Order: sequence, then C-alpha cells, then structure tokens
Amino acid sequence: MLTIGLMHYLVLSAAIFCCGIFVMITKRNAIGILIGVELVLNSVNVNFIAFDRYSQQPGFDGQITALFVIVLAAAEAAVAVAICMNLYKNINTIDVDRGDALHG
Amino acid sequence: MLVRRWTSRRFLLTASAAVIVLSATVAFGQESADLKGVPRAVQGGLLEALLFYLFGGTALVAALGVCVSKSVVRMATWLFGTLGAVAVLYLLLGAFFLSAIQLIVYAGGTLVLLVFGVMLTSKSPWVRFECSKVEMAAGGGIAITLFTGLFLMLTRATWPASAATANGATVKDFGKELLTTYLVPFEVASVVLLVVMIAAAYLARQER
Amino acid sequence: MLAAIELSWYPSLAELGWFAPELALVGTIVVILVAPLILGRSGLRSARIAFAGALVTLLLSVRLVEQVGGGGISGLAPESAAGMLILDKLTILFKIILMLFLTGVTALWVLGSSEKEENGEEFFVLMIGSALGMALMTSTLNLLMMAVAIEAASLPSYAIAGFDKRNRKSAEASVKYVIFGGVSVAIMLYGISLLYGMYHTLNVAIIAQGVANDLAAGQNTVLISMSLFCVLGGIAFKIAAVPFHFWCPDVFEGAKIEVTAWLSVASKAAALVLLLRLVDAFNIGAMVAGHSILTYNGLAWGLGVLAAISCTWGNFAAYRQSNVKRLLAYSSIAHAGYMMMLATIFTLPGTTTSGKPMAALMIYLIVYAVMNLGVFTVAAIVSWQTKSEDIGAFSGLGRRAPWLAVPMVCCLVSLVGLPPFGGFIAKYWLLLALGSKMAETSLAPLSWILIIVVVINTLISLFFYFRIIRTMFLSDDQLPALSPPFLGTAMANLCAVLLLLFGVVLINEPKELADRYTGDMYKPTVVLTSKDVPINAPGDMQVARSVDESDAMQIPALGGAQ
Amino acid sequence: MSNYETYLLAGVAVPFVSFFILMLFGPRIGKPLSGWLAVAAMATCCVLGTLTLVGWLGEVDSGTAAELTAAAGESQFHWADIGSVPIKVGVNLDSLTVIMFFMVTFIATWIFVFSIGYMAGHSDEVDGKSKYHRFFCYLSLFGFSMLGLVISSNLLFLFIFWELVGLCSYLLIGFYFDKKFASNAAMKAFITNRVGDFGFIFGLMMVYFFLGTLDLDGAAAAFADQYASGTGLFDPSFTINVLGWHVSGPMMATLMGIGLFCGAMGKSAQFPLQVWLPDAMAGPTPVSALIHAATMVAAGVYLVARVYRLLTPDAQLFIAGVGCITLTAMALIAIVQTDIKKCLAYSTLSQLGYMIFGLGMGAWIAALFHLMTHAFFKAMMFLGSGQVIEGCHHEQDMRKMGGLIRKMPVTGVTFLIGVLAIAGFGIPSMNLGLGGYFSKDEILAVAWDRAGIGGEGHHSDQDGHHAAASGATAFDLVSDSHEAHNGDDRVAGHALATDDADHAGVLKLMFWCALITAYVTPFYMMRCWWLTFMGKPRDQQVHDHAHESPMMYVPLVVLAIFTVVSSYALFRPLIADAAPALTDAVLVTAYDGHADDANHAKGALINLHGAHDWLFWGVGWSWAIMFLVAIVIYRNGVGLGSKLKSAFSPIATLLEKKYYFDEIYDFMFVRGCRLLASISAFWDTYVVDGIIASLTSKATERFSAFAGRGVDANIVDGVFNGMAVTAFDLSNLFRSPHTGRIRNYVLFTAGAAAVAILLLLFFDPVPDAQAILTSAGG
Repeated sequence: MLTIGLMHYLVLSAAIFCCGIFVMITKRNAIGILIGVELVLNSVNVNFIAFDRYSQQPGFDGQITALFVIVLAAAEAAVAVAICMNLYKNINTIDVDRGDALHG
Repeated sequence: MLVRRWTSRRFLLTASAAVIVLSATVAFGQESADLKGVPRAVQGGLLEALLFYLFGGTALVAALGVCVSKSVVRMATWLFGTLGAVAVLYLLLGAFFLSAIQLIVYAGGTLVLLVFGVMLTSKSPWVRFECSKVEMAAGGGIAITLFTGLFLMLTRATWPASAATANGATVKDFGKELLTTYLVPFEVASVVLLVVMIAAAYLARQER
Repeated sequence: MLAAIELSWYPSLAELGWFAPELALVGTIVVILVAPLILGRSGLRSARIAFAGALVTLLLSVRLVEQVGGGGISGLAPESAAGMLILDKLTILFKIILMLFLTGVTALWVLGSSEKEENGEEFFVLMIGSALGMALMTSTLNLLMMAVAIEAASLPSYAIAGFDKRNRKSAEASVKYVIFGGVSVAIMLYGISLLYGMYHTLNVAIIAQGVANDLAAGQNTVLISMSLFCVLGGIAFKIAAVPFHFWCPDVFEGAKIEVTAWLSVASKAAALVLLLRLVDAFNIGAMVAGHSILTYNGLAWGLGVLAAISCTWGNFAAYRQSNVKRLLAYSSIAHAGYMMMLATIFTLPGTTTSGKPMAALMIYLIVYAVMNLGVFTVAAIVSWQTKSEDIGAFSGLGRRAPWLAVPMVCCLVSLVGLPPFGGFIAKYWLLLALGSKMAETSLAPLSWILIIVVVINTLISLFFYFRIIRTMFLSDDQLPALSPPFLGTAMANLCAVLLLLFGVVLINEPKELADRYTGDMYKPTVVLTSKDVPINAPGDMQVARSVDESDAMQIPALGGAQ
Repeated sequence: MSNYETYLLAGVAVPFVSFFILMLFGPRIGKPLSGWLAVAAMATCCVLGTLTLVGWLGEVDSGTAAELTAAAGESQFHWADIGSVPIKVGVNLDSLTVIMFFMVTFIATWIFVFSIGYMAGHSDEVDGKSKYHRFFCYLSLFGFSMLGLVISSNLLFLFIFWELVGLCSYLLIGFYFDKKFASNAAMKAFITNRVGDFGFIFGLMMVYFFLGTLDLDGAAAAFADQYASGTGLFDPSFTINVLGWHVSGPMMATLMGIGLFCGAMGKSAQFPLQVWLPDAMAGPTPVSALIHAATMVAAGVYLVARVYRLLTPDAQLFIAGVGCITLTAMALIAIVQTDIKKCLAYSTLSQLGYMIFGLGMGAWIAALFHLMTHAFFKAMMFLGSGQVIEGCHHEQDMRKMGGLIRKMPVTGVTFLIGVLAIAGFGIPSMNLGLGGYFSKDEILAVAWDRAGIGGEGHHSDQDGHHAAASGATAFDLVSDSHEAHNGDDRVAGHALATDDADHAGVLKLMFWCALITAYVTPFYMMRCWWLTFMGKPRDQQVHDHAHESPMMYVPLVVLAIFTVVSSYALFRPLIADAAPALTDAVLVTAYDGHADDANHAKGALINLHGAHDWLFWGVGWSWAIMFLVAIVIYRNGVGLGSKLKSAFSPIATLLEKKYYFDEIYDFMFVRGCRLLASISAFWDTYVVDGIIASLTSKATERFSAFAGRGVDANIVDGVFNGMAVTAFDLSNLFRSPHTGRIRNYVLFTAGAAAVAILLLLFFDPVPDAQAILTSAGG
C-alpha cells in the first residue's frame, strides 16, 4: 500500500471517471454536464501520464497525448459553452431537461 | 456529511496552500536543473505515498464534491479542486510541463470559460435544477457498477511494466516532438482551434 | 534560430504535396475568412469559394491517384511506419466522394439559404472544417491522430447543427449533439488510454500485434475487450450506431436540412471507413504476430451484433415518424448498420477476392451518397416551399410537382434496395460480401444471421419508405402546386438518373472503381518489416499467401513524387 | 438474333411505353382514350405474339426450333458481372415461352377490352379525383412485367419482374384504396407474397452460391454436372453449417428447390399461403380475371416448370404434397361459398393446386397444359361473373340471383362452357371433350401411374427409359439414368433420391385426394352456375335490372371459342415440344417429360379415356354424375342445399370458416405479435418508464397516451392489422428511449458501457477465442 505503483493511479482515475459519468447523468444544468465531461477527460489524462511514467520504453507519447487531450477539452468547452449560451437565448434556461422538443 | 461541511472556500484555500508547499518541496529537492525526473527525495519513498494519498484523496473528494453539489458554481469550484490536485499528481509522476499546462490551460482557461458560461446563462448563478431521486439512484447504480467493473478489470490485468522510470521530459523535448512526430496532430489542432474560435464567436455573438 | 532547435526532420515539399487536398481545404477556409475583409460580406460569394475549393480539392485528389503506388504512403512524420497520416487510393476515393457531396450540399445551401442567410462565411468555414476532419479520419492509423481528427470533424458539426440561432429546435439539437459527442469522445479517449497503457504506443499496427498475442495467450482479455469497446464507442458515435445513436434523430430533426444531409452521409461515411481501416489493421497485426485472423472472433461478433441491432432499431423506430428529417435520420441509422456489418468480415488487403468488404462499403457509400442527396434535395425543396417538414407536406406531390415526385420515388425505392436502382446493387454487394464468409466455420453462423437480418430489415423498411410514396401519389390534400427551382429539380433528377444508371447500365462501374481504389490499402510497415515473425496462420490459405514476397514491398512506391 | 426474339422484346417494350405515356400524360389523355391506348398496346403485343406463335409452329414442324433456342441462348447480352458470375440478359426462346407469351397477350387484350366496358359503369373516382388513366396505367405495367417474366432467361431478371407483377397486383387489388377492405386485402396480398419471396430469395442465393450462375440453363447444366461428377453440392464431404445445423449437399439441393418453390407458393397461393387470393377479389373484376385467375397466379407454376431441372425427388415430393393439400382443401371450401367471385376464387386455388400437384408428381406437360386451358376458361368465367355483378348492380351473392339466363344469354352460355371445361366434360373413349377433360385428367393419369395403383403401369412396358418406373423406386431411376449417362455408379450409394416405395402410402393418398376432388369440382361449379343462371329469380329487383353490354360480352365469346380451341390444337403439342429440354435432368422424376416419354404420356391419356380401365370409368364420367347431383340439390334454389348444410353443420361451418385459417393466423401471428407487443409495452411501462418516466411524469403521460392511442385506434381485425399494430408497438418500443432528454441518452449509453463491462467480466471471451484458435489450428 505504501509503495505507490501504477495501480494506485489507475484506480484513482477510474474513480474520477465514474464520478464524471455520474455527473453527466444527474446534472440538469448543461454546464454541469460539461463539468462531468471535464472530469472524465481528467481521468483520461491521469491514465496517460501514469502509463507514461510506468513504461519501460523511451519517449513520452503519453504526456504528449495528454497535452492534446487538454487542448481538445478546451476547444470542446469553448464550443459547448457557446452552444449552451445559444440554448439559453432560445429557451431562457440552461436546464437541459427543458430542451426536449425533439424526441421520439 | 463530511463533504458538505468541508465548504469549497476552505477547501480552495487548503488546496492552494498544498500546491504551493508541494511545488516548493519539489523545487528544493530537485537534483538537476532540467527537471528530468522526480526528485530522489520523493521517489518511491514514504513521502511519495503520503503525497499521493493526500492529493489523490483531494482529487477524489473534490470529484465527489462535484457529484453532490447542487449549484453549478460550487461544482466548478470543486472541479478546480480536482484539477489542482491532479496537477500535483502530475508533478509526482514527473510530468512537470503537463502540470503547468494543467493549471494554466485547464484550471486557468477552461474552468474560467465554464464559469463565464454559468454567469452568462442564468438569471442567478445559484439557480438549482435538481433531478429526482430515482434518477440519482440510476446514475449512482451505473457509476458504481462501472467502477466495480473497472476496478476488477484493472486489478486483474497484467501490465507490461510496473516499475517507475525516469521518463521526464523537458519543454524542449516537447517542442521537438510536437514539431516532428506529432506535427500533423499539432497542425490539425491549430486548424481546429481556429475553426472552433469562429464557431464560438458566431454562436455567442448578438445577431445584428 | 532554426538551427538551434536542431530539427532532425522536416517534411519535404514532395511530402507536403501528397497532402495537397487537405492543404487546399485549409486554404479554402483561409480564403473564405479573408475574402469578406477585402470584398465585404456575402454569403453567396462564400458559397462560390467553398464550391471552388471543393472542386480544387477534388482535382488535387485526382492528380494524386497516379502517384500512389501499391500499399499507399504514410507521410508527414519522421517514421513513415507510424501511420500518422496515410495516403492511399482509399483515402483519395473517399475524398473524391466527400468533395462531390460537399458540392451537392453547397448547391443545396445556395438553393435554400443564400437569400435569407447572411452568415455564409461562418457556415462554410465550419462545413469545410468538418470536411477536413472527415478526410483526416479516413487516413490515419494513429489513435491520437484519430481522436484529433474525430474532434476536428465533430466540433464544427456541433456548431453547424445549431447554426440557425433563432430556431429553438436548432439550439436544442446542437446542445444534445455537443453533450453526447463530449461523452462519447471522453469514453473513447479512456479506451485509448488503456490501450496505450498496455502497449505503450498509439500506433494501431503495433497495438494490433500485441492484442493478438495477448488474446492468443488468454491474457488481459477483459481489458482488451473493454478498451476496444470504448474506442469503438467514439467511432460508433460518428456512425450513429446503437447504443451511441441517440443524438442522431434529434440532431437531424433540429438542424437545417442542408446540415442534415451533410451529417447523414459525410460523417457516417468517414467513420465507417475509419472503422474498416482499424479492423483491417487489427487483422493484419494478428496475421503478422502469427495468429489466425479468428483471434478477433469476439470482436466480429460484437460488431455484428451492434450492426444488426442498429439496422433493426433504425427501421422499426422510423416506422412511426412523421417528420421527414427524423424519418431519414432513423433510415440513416439503419443504413449505417448495414454498412457496419461489413466490418465483421475480415479480409486481407491486397487480395483481390470478390466481395471484399471495403469495396462493398465504398460501393454502398457511393450509392448511399447519391440517394441521400436526391432525397434531401426533394425534401428540402418541399419543406422550404410548404414551410413544413411533415410527411403530410408531400401529399399529392405527384400532381403538384411531378418532376420532384418521380426522382423522389427513384431515390426511395433505391433506399429500400429494390431493383432497378443503385440501392439494390449496393445491397447485393453487401450480401455477397457477407455471404463470402459462409464457408468459414466459426463465422458462418454470424454471416447467416446478418444476411437474414439484412433481408428482414429490407422488408421492414419497405413500409416506411413506401409511406412517403403513398402520400405523394395516393393522397391529395388539394395543396397548391409547387414551383421548384430549376437547379434543385435538376439535382434531384440527376441523382435519380445516376441511381438508375448504377442499377441498370453502369452496374459494374462502381464496383470497378471500388476495386481499383481499395485494392491496395496502406499496410503498416511494422507489420511487413517483421519478416522474422513465423507465419503459421492456421488453416487460412489467404493469410499465408498475402504475406509472401510479392506483397512485402509496401512502403512508398511513389510515382511522380520521387 | 432471330425475328422471334425481336418480336418478343418488342412485345415487352410496347406495354412499357404505354405505361410510361399513361403515367406522364394520363390525366390529359382522358377517360375513354387512355383505356383504348392500353388496349392498342396490348393488341400490338398480341399481334407480335401471334406472329411468333405462327412462325414458331413452322419452325417446330421443320425441326429448326431447337437451333433457334440454342442461338437465343448464345446471343444473350452480357450485362454485368456480379462476383465472378456473369449476368446475361436474354430471351428464353423456346416453345414454352412462345405459348405463354401468346396466352398472356391474348387474354390480356380481351380483358383490357372488357375493362373499358367495366370501368364505364364503375366509379373511377378516389378521393374525388379520377383515377381512370391510372387503372390502365397499372394494367400496362402489369402487361410489361408479366411478359418480361415470361421471356426472362435469367433467374435474377425473373425475380425482378416477379416483384413487379407483385407490385402491380398490390396496386390493382387496392385500386379502390379508399375502401378499407380493399386496402386491407392489398396489404394482405403484399405481406403474404413477401413471406413467399423470402424463401425465393434464399433459393436464389443458394443457386448463386452453389451453382455459380443465375442463368436458367446454366444453373441446370451446373446442377447436372455437379451431380455427374460428384462435386459441389453432390460432393460426399459437402456439409454446411446453417446456424448449428449441419446440412448435407443433397439436403441443401432439396432446400434450394423448396426455397425456389416458396416463391411459387406465395404467387400461386398454395397452402399455407393461400389466404390472400380470396381477399384479392376485392379488386376490380377484370383484375381478378387477368391477374388472379389467368396470368400472375400461374407465374408460380411457370416458375416451378422453369426450375424443374433443379429439383430433387424430395423437393418434388414436397411440391406434390403442397399442391395436393391445396387442391383438396380449397375445392371443399368452394362448395359452401355464396359469393360468386369467392366461389371462382376458391376454384382457382384448387386448380392451381392441381397444376402444382401435377408438377410435383412429374406430370410436367399435363400441368402446363392445364395452366393454359385453365387460363382461358377461368378468365372467361371471371369476366362472366363481372358481367353478372355489373348487370345485377353490384350484387355478388348467388342466393339472390337465379334465372339470369334469360336476361344474359351470352354470359350464361359462355359461363356454362367454362363450367364444362373446368369439370372435365368429355365423352370417354371418344376424342371429344373440353379443357380439363384433357389436361386435368392427364394429371390424374400420371398420378395414378406414379402411385402404382394400376399395378404394372402400361407405359412402363412401352418405355425402356423408365423401365422400372412404376414398380421400382425413383432412386433406382436416378441411378439408372445416371449409369446410362456415365457408366459410373459412384454416386449410387448416395442417400439422395426419394424412394417411391417408401412413400407409396403418401403417393396413394395424394392420388385419392386428387381423384375425389375431381368429383367435387363439377359439383361446386354446377352449383355456382345453376344458382346464378337457372331456376326462378329469387330477388325480383336484381332480376329486373339485369342486362348485359356488348362491350363486355364480346371478350366472353372470344375466350369461349379459345377455350374450345385450346383443348385440342396448339397448346399441348407445343408444350410437349418444350418438355424434353426443360425436364431433361438426371434427378427429376418426370413421367412425361422426356422426348421419348411424350408418347407414353399420350398413351396414358389415351389409356385413360380409351382403355377399359377402371380409372376410365372412375374419372371419365365424374362430371356427369356430379352435375346431376348439383342440379338435383339446387334445382329450386338454395332450399335443399341449406337443409343439407344444417345436417352437416359442423363440416359446413368448418368450410365456411375456411378451416379457420385466418383465425389460426390471427392466433399464431397476431396473438404472437400481441404477446411481443405486450412484452414491449411491459418494457415500455415498467422498465423504460420506470427509469425515465417515473422521473419525468410528463413523458410517462405522453408515452402511455401514445401507446394507448396506437393500440385503440387499431383494434385488431385480421392478420394485417395485427401486424401493423405490432409493428407500431415495436416501433414505439424502439422509439421509447428517444425521450428527447440528453441526460437519458447519456444514461443509456453509460448503462450500455456498464452492461458491457459486466458481461465481459462474467463471460470471459478468452475460452471462446482459445477454442477457436485450437480448432482452427488443429
């Protein structure tokens, strides 16, 4: 337990992943769902960096990938926030449950 | 509820302090200037375990805090806690550059963006939409099932290497990799950012 | 300064030239952005620039055909083995189809939106941005690049789904799209991280060998399956395959009809090609590691079951739709399911056996693009002129606009898959490709099931497609006659004629095209340099044959570029 | 390309042109003119068909016909390649094609003429708009497709035209689609035919995969070749895994034949897919005459005749069995029908059963001969019934008719000719008779021979080729002929053929059924005629208004004349001419198919009507006996008949309810579907809604309201509606997760991931992969 190994990080990241999923399912605020997505992406990054750290091979592909994930997350957040604002302008709320005109 | 009592403001203060302390530890303990590995003082010892549990726990608690928060502002604050704690974990893992990027881009950029979004999209930032108990239960069930599954899967698996290696990378290394091996994704990401900027600007601007 | 950075590698001009189509797309984006600064804003001009850009890209792609030798090229990375960006005939063909479709959608935009829409610049920047992402999706074997390309295709798509800012449905559609997309991509990235953890590389070719070895040794099977499921999730989101399809009907209904047309074909097509390329790479990896392709039997069953559920789901759910766009959304889920079935059949690249899945997929895509363009053109014109997207708006169309109704019938019949239209031929090749594995003992039950599913689904789909035909010809709400624009009528009729030609006279042409272009897909070098790996592929003669000397030389056989 | 091919191709093209013109300019051409356009097109075809027929007769006489057939096979247009299989387009030029072509064009022309008269008196308005041109537009399309079907030399094209005639049938049955029963009948026909086509598609795929060609002749050659060389399907080691069921090669060949026959079962309305044909009478009467009596329903028989060389003895036995059930069961139902069209419909079913039965029994020539004669007289009778219904102001109930002969003499007499023909009227031991006397009785003769009832069959002495036929087994027959061809008994041990001795009981039973039905047929036909035309008028109002119009009776007279002509000249010789090539297959048990068999089959016929055999007495006079019985019972209307009916009420009820077939299907499919629907409703209410809708009560309300509406508005009545409701319910099931709430979508997707990981953990895929590896490696 006291020697920190790969597994510690993986389990931590799995826990954060599941928290993210839970947030995405239960939050009615669109921004809240985005926060859930960020949590999941964060857990992905923890995975990448931990794997990178505990690999025997040269190179740091994991870290680079994590860098790209951060960039993509930022880009996605930008679009998503703009879209949420657009929704707010249209239905005057950010509650995603109110946006169910399209169904069936 | 522990999490409730541990308000976000107090948490935020503690976390910031911890980050500063840890950064100082790392900075003082380091052997070489190029930051190519985790300092010996930290590596593999009790200190690493301590720091992992401290900050890993913080990240997890903050993630749970996101889960149980009712208001979106609180959620964002808790998320900041996770991001910060994870940044510290990056330090432990020897990813110094990433740690900085995490704080600058993620915590500094993305999170602020989200908070802006909150501010711009509600009449009051403290407005709450609560979902029903059944839905909570369904979400919790799925999350717990998923976690159990992942836990079993990850612990039963055999991983190629479990010993840590000094795999740290300098900013210089990053630059070199980004412009050679990862040139294409790098360039594509820049185009994506341009396009996304236009998309966001279009969607967010007032119609004339 | 450059010297100080010690660049050990820099892409050569020739290498950049191989990717001229992508660069042309980026250039088009820049021109669209810069033009209004000089000439003032004009949506129509942007449309023209986009049209020209698509044509230039098309020409550049066609020009490349001669340069690509057997096996294709991997470029723009120091190690050509990495498969970071691939140029082979498959990607060229895909780009050609994509660009042709882009011109069609641009024409549709000009027809419907150029009058009232003043934001043409943004629209086409986003459209071409997503086209760029789709083009990149089909030409990579690197998981990171794959994720970046998927995002590059998705992010602009999210925005154009909500392009009509004053429309509530449009806003809602884009929110659903972006959230669902975010979730799917996050899950996919988690899967990628696990794969990276196991094999410490993002190169699918190496991962595939490792996976094959591990599976054969019975190691980490759950982990591998789960991470593949996650990666598949990201692709399935783009394909809109069950259970990652939920966004599709809502987004299609809410988005503008041009956007719907674009998403229904282009993004699905790109993801399908990517899926087949990945499956193919996994197959080669197993073969080189010395295992039977049947190592991935579980994967085949998983994909097959998802595909079967997708097409059944799509067809049944379409049964009761009254919104045309929504109906077509479910129909597109069903068609994606049919095409996804092809991924269950592993064949080796380079072997020119008939009924090769990739060729079947390309035939299907060509035909599918044409029929969807036709249907959407008619649906768009009807909905613009009647201000209604309900099927009721089609009532009596046979009288009100016969030159729209007749091509609509052709396209719908083709969508069902009945002769004498292209859809029949496409489905025929699909069945043939599925049937080609009937002799393979372990895959025979799967191919039987899939064939039966296809046939039954074709029968089910008959009803809801014919519902539209019935409305057009057998009911009449005495609505006034339409005055369809000439360009639109011409486009719809062109599609119908093309379909008829594909089904009657040019029956072999798509097949030949597909065969010619899919015959030599890029094979990762890692695979082919490891000649020391003993080949003891059990049972399957094809496996042994395709790794002999003649196929070994895969990497840059360049024509003009050297 | 010989002239004949040109004629035939032109004959196919003309109706298509007419269809196209009517489709585009129909409304402008107007009411009577568009009908005449269609008639002109069809008449042109008929002229072309006649030219071909006359020329072809000359060729047959001069012995050059076979060369022309071969030349037509050579000159096929190479259209495309599917896989490695070339798809060729060509005309299947042989006697069968020529005669079918003539028959279809001739009957169609006169029915088109009749249609003009018919439509003159009928509303052509649907939803307040004239659909007159559309009727002839569909008819022209039908002409095109039916002729295309007849001349196709390739199974793929045959299938395409097959689907087209099905489409026309659907459109025409549902011509008055604003009437619920018509559109329901159309859907029923459509669905039932799809069931058959499902089998047909599988048959086609098997032909494609196992024989490597879709060409009719090529497939037959490949089949014979595989049998001769013991390869392919007849490779002793051949086995294929169909969903865990290991099928041997000959079994597969049988399945292939049965698959192809399934298509015929749908189109020719054979048991158990017969349910659609009586309902199809909801369409206009000319449509019933043309499509559902003379031509389209015969397409199934034609298909079986064309693929005869691909059948195995087992498949033949299956076909005979299906035919036998149909012919017996449907004839019995016809006894209790009171609707004149329904009565004819059931008699059509029964006669189609005879044809199928004949083919299965090996009476190839006789079956097709019966197809031809039947086409003429049944078309005529349907037109007659149309005349009656039209004259009586849409009264179809025979109980209200009676005594119409005085008002409609021409109709009555021509109808009587039809009745005589179908009943097999003739004077035994004289070459004098009508229609069925020659064709149907020949089928019986062959069946009698096959069943071995006559002891050592007379023809077996005459025919060396089938020396062992009646006493010995078909298996011997197969190996005999095989040895004769190859001198190699390698496959003799093959458990391939049906052993006639094993099935002697079945064969005998089938013969007796057919024989008894030969007695039933005259009875119900005479009942039908007598009730309609003779006796006292039972409904004065109907009687007063009865009249006939020349436009409608001219076709009747022409068809009546041809009924007589077809019984003697033209048809049988030509079919017999086509037979040797089309039945010359090692596996086929064709009694009268082979060239040297033609004589013995004729001999059997002569035997039947000429020799002092008990069969001669048994069948020859059946028409007279049963006519008498019918007249005695029905001479004063339905009075005695209904007394008899109440005496045998259980049986009568059974028959009136058509053996409860609709009810059984209703139970099996509709209830089965309902079960599925309730499961899906259960899922909807408790599982999906439990998760989603309990949280969002609005959604629950919406869905339950929706489901309720869907079910209530479509109260089950009949198979189709049940299916529709089921499809709707299933549709709701699949739609229900699409709640419109993005969080629910995420929930489902994440749930799928959770389920996936649980499945993977509990059902480790490794052992599976390992097993496959070892099995594939070993």
